[in-house]
Amino acid sequence: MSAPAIEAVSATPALSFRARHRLGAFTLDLAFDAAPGVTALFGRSGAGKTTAAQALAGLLRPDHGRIALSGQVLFDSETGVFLPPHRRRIGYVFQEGRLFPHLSVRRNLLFSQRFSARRSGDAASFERIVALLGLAPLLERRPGALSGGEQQRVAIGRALLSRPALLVMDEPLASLDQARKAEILPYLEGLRDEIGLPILYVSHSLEEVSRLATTLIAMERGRAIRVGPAETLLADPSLFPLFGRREAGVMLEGRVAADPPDEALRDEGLTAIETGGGLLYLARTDLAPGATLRLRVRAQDVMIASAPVEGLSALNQLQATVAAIGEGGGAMVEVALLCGDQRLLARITKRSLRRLGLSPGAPCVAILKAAALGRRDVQATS
Amino acid sequence: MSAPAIEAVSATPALSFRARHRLGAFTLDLAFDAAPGVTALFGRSGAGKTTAAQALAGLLRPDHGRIALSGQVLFDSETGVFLPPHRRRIGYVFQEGRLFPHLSVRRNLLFSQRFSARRSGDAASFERIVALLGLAPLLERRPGALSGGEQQRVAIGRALLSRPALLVMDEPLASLDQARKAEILPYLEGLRDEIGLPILYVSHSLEEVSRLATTLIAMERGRAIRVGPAETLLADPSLFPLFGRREAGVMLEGRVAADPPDEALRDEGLTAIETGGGLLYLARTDLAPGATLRLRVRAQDVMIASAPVEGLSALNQLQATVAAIGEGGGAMVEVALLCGDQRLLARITKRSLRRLGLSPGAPCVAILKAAALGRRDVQATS
Amino acid sequence: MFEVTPEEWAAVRLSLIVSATATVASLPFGLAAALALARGRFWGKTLLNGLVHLPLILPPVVTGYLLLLAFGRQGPIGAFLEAQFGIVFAFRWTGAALAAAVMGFPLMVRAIRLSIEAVDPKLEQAAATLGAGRLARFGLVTAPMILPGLLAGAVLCFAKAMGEFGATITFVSAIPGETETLPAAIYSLAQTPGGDAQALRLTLISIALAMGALIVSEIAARRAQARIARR
Amino acid sequence: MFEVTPEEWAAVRLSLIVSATATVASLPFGLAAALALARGRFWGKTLLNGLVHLPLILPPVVTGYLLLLAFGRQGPIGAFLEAQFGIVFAFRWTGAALAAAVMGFPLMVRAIRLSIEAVDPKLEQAAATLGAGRLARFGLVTAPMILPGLLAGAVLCFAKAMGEFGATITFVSAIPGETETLPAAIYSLAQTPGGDAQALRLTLISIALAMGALIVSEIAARRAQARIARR
Amino acid sequence: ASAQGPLVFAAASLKTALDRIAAHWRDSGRPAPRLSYAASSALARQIELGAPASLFISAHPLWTRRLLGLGALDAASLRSVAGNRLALIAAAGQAEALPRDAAMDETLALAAALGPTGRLATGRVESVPLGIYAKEALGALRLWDQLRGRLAEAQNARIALSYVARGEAPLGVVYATDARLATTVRRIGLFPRESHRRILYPAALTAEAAAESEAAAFLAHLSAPSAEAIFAELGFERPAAEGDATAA
Ligand SMILES: Nc1ncnc2c1ncn2[C@@H]1O[C@H](COP(=O)(O)OP(=O)(O)OP(=O)(O)O)[C@@H](O)[C@H]1O
Ligand SMILES: Nc1ncnc2c1ncn2[C@@H]1O[C@H](COP(=O)(O)OP(=O)(O)OP(=O)(O)O)[C@@H](O)[C@H]1O
Ligand SMILES: [Mg+2]
Ligand SMILES: [Mg+2]
Repeated sequence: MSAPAIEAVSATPALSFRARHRLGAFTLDLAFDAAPGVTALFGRSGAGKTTAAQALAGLLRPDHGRIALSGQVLFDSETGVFLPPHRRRIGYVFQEGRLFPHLSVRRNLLFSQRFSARRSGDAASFERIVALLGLAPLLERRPGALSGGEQQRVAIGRALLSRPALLVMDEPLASLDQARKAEILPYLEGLRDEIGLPILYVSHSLEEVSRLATTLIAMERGRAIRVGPAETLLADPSLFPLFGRREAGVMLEGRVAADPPDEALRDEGLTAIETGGGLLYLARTDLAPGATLRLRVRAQDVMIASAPVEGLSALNQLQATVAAIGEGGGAMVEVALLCGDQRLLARITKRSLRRLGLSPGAPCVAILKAAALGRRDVQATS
Repeated sequence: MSAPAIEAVSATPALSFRARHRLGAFTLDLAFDAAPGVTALFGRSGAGKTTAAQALAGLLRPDHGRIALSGQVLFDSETGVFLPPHRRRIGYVFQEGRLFPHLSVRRNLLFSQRFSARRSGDAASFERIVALLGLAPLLERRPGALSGGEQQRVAIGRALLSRPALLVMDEPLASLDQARKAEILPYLEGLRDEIGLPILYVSHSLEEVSRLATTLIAMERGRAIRVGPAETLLADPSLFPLFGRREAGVMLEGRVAADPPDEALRDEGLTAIETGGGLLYLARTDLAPGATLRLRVRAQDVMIASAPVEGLSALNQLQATVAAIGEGGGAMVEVALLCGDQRLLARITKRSLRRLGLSPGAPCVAILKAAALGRRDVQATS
Repeated sequence: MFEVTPEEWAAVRLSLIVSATATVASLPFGLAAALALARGRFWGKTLLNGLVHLPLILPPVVTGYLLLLAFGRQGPIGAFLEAQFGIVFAFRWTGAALAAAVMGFPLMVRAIRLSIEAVDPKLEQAAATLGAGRLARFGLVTAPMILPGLLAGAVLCFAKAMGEFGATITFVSAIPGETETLPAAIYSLAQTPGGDAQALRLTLISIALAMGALIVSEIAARRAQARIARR
Repeated sequence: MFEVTPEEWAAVRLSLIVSATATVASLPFGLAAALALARGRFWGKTLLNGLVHLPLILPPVVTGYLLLLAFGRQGPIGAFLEAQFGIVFAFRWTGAALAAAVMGFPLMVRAIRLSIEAVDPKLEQAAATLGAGRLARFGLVTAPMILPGLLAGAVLCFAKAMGEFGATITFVSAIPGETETLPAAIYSLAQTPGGDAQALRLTLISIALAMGALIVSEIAARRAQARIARR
Repeated sequence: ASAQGPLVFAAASLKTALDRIAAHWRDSGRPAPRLSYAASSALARQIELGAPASLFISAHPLWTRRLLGLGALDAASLRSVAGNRLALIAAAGQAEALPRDAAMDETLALAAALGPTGRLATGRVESVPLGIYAKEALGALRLWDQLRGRLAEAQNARIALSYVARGEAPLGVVYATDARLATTVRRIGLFPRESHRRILYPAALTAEAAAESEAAAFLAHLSAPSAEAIFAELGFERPAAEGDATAA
């Protein structure tokens, strides 16, 4: 089995996955260990994400391999172990709803209740999830009479309410509107951070992945081309073509400043973050002082100045030195900066590069707007 | 019927749609006239987009209303006219693939060929579309054995090959990867601009909508809350909540400078665009001199400086004056700028607003990065 | 012409009891057979399939005779059942029910089987991921989905039972009040000159009854269908 | 014991011809009826439904007698057909085919109907948006999807035809070489002292034939099923 | 079809005999008749509704009489081709109480011999010829009352016989001709001739075929010595010469 170089993953993997399976001309040949948290499968259409997810859930029995979830072996072609899907306690949000047409939305949501008290969602969480997904008006309806997005929401709720040991979500938010996504994503973060529920997350949206993923698996033609911690891979230029240049960037580690540099800050709805590279200002105030967090900074949101700039609306200006200058055709170049111990990526025109006379080692100032650091780019760590 | 104030739409609407229809508790009550080009239905899940699309295609017969496509009446509850779907020549990409399970991908794609020579796609366009959608390796397969995205692509191809008089696309790209979207969107633009094929486009992605839409219809609970030219509505702050703040912005009209201001430009892969507000630089060279185009500028990509800034990697600096300052809570504020005859929106922190001492009428400089003006933000007009 | 003799009433009552019993009693077996044929992968599946269809292929008289050989007092199965459980088919209404059930079996199985084959296995997969085991999946997903098929199978079996005659009369003869079902009565009337009018009357009665069952089943089926209808 | 007399061969050949004819000839009608019952919304639908089931409900003898009354030389329909098109059913093999078709009709219709009801109307909608009219939609989408049901219906009808006897012998008697089908021959043999061995032989033959048909249909059905199978 | 012989509708219970006679007839160089066997009732109705039959041979005068009344048969040609007797039989090892060749009179303790659950097999007493004769005979011997409700009425003589042969019914009243053939049954005795109407197999040309020489010839042949020999060999009786074929 082709196990790609696996970059530093926590000692005891929450999920250890090795599977080879042929489907006609396609062959899934995937091996990875995932840290606790959200493992994102990322790859182009037809890469094998759903196939992998189904192998994990036991909906498909691989020709070869071994799958273990936090110690328990779910499948092993050697020993012939194959735990049937209904004993795996893996909740699955299917790419296509797969709701039960003969049951009302309510009964769809409560379907799993019948099976073992431990799994059944209690009233509280039922109300909570119905509210989260805006299903209240739909409870007595039949899936056949729901809109695409409504069906998707019911499917999500059904899986969440089954109180799974692991959650598989196959493009769960694809057909939902921005506002709804903005409501659901924090909830998923909650599952990840508070309950510590492991999630296998399939998505084409780098926004979702970069926000949720702990481990990222980049797939291509059934194989993992890269497996590793999300922040590492998301900052890896060699993967930018897969992500789309727009989203390329780095993750900054930081902590909310205990004592704000100036008192006006809070009133103006800003929070100061101490990073290895200096202070950054976020346009939000709901972060507890001292809390550590990860900031996603897109290369294209970073500007470079030769010296600190006065009278500019961009608040965040960090002293930096040019670490490296990427090459490649086109008008743009990625410039790697070092702000203290933090790497930053900036995407600028070659013209600016020339004008500013930037070269490795040269001191400069990295400028980024608070506006560019949206809510979705910030995630709490612990 | 509640016909909302319809903002300046071309005299002879390509599509005139008025329909009222009850579905259980939901009532579609939609009326709009659409200019030729792409009409985008935008709205939250359950707003009634699919219902409206089905009414247009004749898959659903509204209780009341009148639907006419470039003069021809498709439906009129008064006169009892109801043109059956197969006579409307409306290609439909369904939210869920709806491929024919018993036919190979090839036969799915060529299904429409049987019906009237005029509709059938000729070999050339078949090859073209198969290539565009990357279906070549799938042609002999059955839909049941395709991945979600592959099915979606086949569904798109099938509709395109039916040579429709109008194309309805219901979240066609939802389950596709960025790269694939980036390939398909230009093709759709081509249909819109070269062939002039009218398209009713349903999507939750403001990226797609802002790029394709000529007319935009914002829906809520079965009604149109706004109908109008895309550029107008996309720049309308009152709709930002619907779009999501990140995407808020304006459209800039411009034309490719006939004689580049400096000869180095091309070599550096840049193109100068003349806008009402001055020169802008784009990181691409494939635009014909003199070509007119529309540029989408996100408010959060625009910075404000009190004076022109030297030694900054941001190339585009436009002289402007503050037109208006938005209010509302939070740390951020939208500032409307006037660059010549062009409106621009900037999203900055209140702190910067104070620091720069900006007030209506105050002169300033609008700064935006070339990197922020991605390919997807530029569209040719004619 | 519409006064009905006690004997006739007896026949009507008997036919109803026999048909109902045959239908209800054979449903579980029909369901099992249909499941095996639709989903099963086992040796001798073809054989089972053939066996199920046999009563259709054989002339009813032959079926009846074979039943007599097997389930008669002297027949291996019949003797066994009588010895072990005191169940007797020969010349009893139970025998008539058995014959009717056997004759209706192929129809019932096929109807159920068709609807099982129409169920999307993906739904059972979904149920599995929600913790539903084999049985739960069947009971909560498959069964409700195939309800229309079950009803169709039941009504076919019932109708067949109401009309069955060849096998029944051969197996358990036609003992008034015990095994003389409506069709048997009709047949014997049709065999006697001048019995036509009476035969016609009984025929109409049996038609009326079967139609009633039919309509009920249709309504039930429409309900079930509506519940699982896609938008 | 396995030499087969010419008369027996005649009966075998006849039964095959009759059954095949009955099946093929009734398919279009069965399909039409199934469509009407599954999709149609018209007055008297219940009536049609009842009519279709009638041969199941009536004792075959009665069905045969009604056929004799309607399609006999002197029967209204029979006389008309003979006068207009020179088609004669009475005491011809065509009559046997008619009887078999009528008896098999309810089974065929139900099978087809069930599979029609299982077809997702959304697919026909999709076909419509691609320019397919009513007919094209049926031919290119519905028909292929219900192929398994059509096959099931056909095989049920064929099997039934191979076994049908009551209605046939009542309608067209049992004229050797003309209307004496296998089951009729078996019946009369079963009636004659010492005819059992021969009856058994013929029974085995008819079973073998029907099984053959069954297996063929199963294979075809599996193919068709596989083609429309969801992943 | 000239090559073909006449179409004969005959009661199924005559199959063995008629097949042999027809074969003999063919061997004698005459066009072989086509014999269609079914229940007398079915055949009669078909003739009534214009079946192209030339000759009708019934198992019981009932239907013959009806057809005569309708003028569907040629009365002049009516004759009985054979006669038969009723036999009381017992299943092997059952109803031992009844000795072989017991006196066939009211002393027969049939009900007792049947035991608590046993039944007496015969044809359906309302419609099947065998049953009709049996009811008369049992009535005449005043055994009917004790047997009412203890019968197993089959839809034809053969099945009645097989009930006893299979031991499903301890006793049976069947045709003597059938009783002879069943090896596994014990014949207790023949019912007295006078206990029931004579069992005759009436034959007659159909009205259309009245002038048909081949049919008439075959009908005549049925009474020819060669035919009578076959009937006799199978246990049938010579019919009364006089033509009371349908006598009440
Ligand atoms: N039954 C099958 N027979 C043959 N090939 C199959 C079968 N099922 C899936 N495949 C192929 O396997 C590949 C992976 O399928 P899969 O559904 O895992 O892709 P995916 O990564 O989920 O894509 P998407 O993002 O479009 O859902 C696809 O190319 C598909 O065509
Ligand atoms: N048959 C029906 N009976 C009752 N309500 C229905 C029926 N069909 C649709 N609806 C309701 O109509 C509303 C609009 O449905 P529609 O599919 O048009 O939404 P949509 O805008 O396409 O949403 P999405 O973006 O999720 O696809 C939904 O709230 C849905 O619940
Ligand atoms: Mg997938
Ligand atoms: Mg929709």
